[in-house]
Amino acid sequence: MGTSVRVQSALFEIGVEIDRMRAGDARIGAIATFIGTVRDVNDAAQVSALELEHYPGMTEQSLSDIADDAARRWDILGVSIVHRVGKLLPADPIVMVVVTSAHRREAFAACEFVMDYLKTRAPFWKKESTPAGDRWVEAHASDDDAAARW
Amino acid sequence: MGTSVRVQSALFEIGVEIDRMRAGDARIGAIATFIGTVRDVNDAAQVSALELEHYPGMTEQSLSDIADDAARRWDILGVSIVHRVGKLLPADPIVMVVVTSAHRREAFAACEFVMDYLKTRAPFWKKESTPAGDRWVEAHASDDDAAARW
Amino acid sequence: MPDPRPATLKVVYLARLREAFGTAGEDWPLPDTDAAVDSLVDALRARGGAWALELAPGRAVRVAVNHVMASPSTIVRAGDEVALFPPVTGG
Amino acid sequence: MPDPRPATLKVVYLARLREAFGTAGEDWPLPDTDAAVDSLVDALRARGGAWALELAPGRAVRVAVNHVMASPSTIVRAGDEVALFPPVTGG
Repeated sequence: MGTSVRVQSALFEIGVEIDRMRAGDARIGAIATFIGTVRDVNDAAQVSALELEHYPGMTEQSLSDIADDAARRWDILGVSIVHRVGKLLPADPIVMVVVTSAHRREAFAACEFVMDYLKTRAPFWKKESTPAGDRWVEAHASDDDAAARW
Repeated sequence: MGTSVRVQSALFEIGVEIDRMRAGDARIGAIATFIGTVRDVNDAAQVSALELEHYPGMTEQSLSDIADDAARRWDILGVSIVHRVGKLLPADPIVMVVVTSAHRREAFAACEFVMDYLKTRAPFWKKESTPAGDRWVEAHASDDDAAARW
Repeated sequence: MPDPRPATLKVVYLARLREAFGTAGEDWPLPDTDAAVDSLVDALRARGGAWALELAPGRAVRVAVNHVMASPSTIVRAGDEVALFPPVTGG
Repeated sequence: MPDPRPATLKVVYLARLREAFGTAGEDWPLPDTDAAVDSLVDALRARGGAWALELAPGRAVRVAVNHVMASPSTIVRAGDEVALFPPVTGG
């Protein structure tokens, strides 16, 4: 089981991240991937930019714990999480999760689990620039409900 | 809603396929992707190669119908399906599904739905090369069960 | 005026069936009346050999008429394309 | 022999709390006995102003001790890093 987590301000290359997890491993039959991107509308306001803050040290540890947790719960071959911080613009990628496994059911479940846990447990905070000024994004109860499913 | 389906023998570029669906659309907040790859073991035998056959005309129509069905069932922005045919080797990508939407729940569900339906309804057949000779892959009841969930 | 063209179906065999029958398809003369999918399959099975084996009752065979999945009672008409194939295994 | 170093916590403020308090953190002197997270939060709230507002009962504030999520009853000790932050909104 290979797990890998990274927090970075640089753009990641989607194809490169997936190929790195595949690495010619012919035990892999299924690769589930999620990419989160910046929307230009949130909670009824236009969003022109996003500033992502994290808590260095704890954030990386939290992502590692979530990846390890996924690997314990499902029969998977690898998990990678890349999350960006700093200033982002609409349509920019924020986060990417890649899960490899022999079969698709486990890959899908583990990938969705990682996103649900990341949304409610990993220390990241978003500040949006809107026409009415900058505002911190509020947490959503629907994300807590999603994480509570697992 | 953009749907796109392709059946081809050529390798597809994973990053290019995803970028084509993103296309700078800032309504997109979530991109769920599935890639199926050739495993070197299936039903307890070593697999050295795979030959994928399809039914030209019906296969493309079937994939289009599945993509349209996903778009009716979930609030999503786009679906693309690329499926390869011809001779493939272990670790080669076979199929790729990309679903874009505003939110992750819909993207994950629609992507998994497309794969479950594709596995049981799209006219493709796999023939494996094993040490004991070539054999046609048998359909799995677990795939029928998966498709029946939706 | 009756249609002068012969009343035939285009029958297509795919994957394991194509290999077992040694052909990718054939033209099949239709009886005067409309026929159903099951009567076509019965007639093919009656050829014996690989046909009897692959189309034996209990073997999973799927049928599509004009690229749409069909049931045993689906009616086939002159000019239709009828495909017989095993359960699909793509993805 | 008693430890000559002062018994302090490193307190860290993140995101909205960092902005509201106008600082990313501070050293916090510990009382002689071990203290719990809730007594630290009570003491910070007693400063009034932005502290009273942001840490008012009912405001959702999360606390981590040494990078692990903590509860109000978690004990903090000299040298610990205690972080206060709003519910997370990443991904």
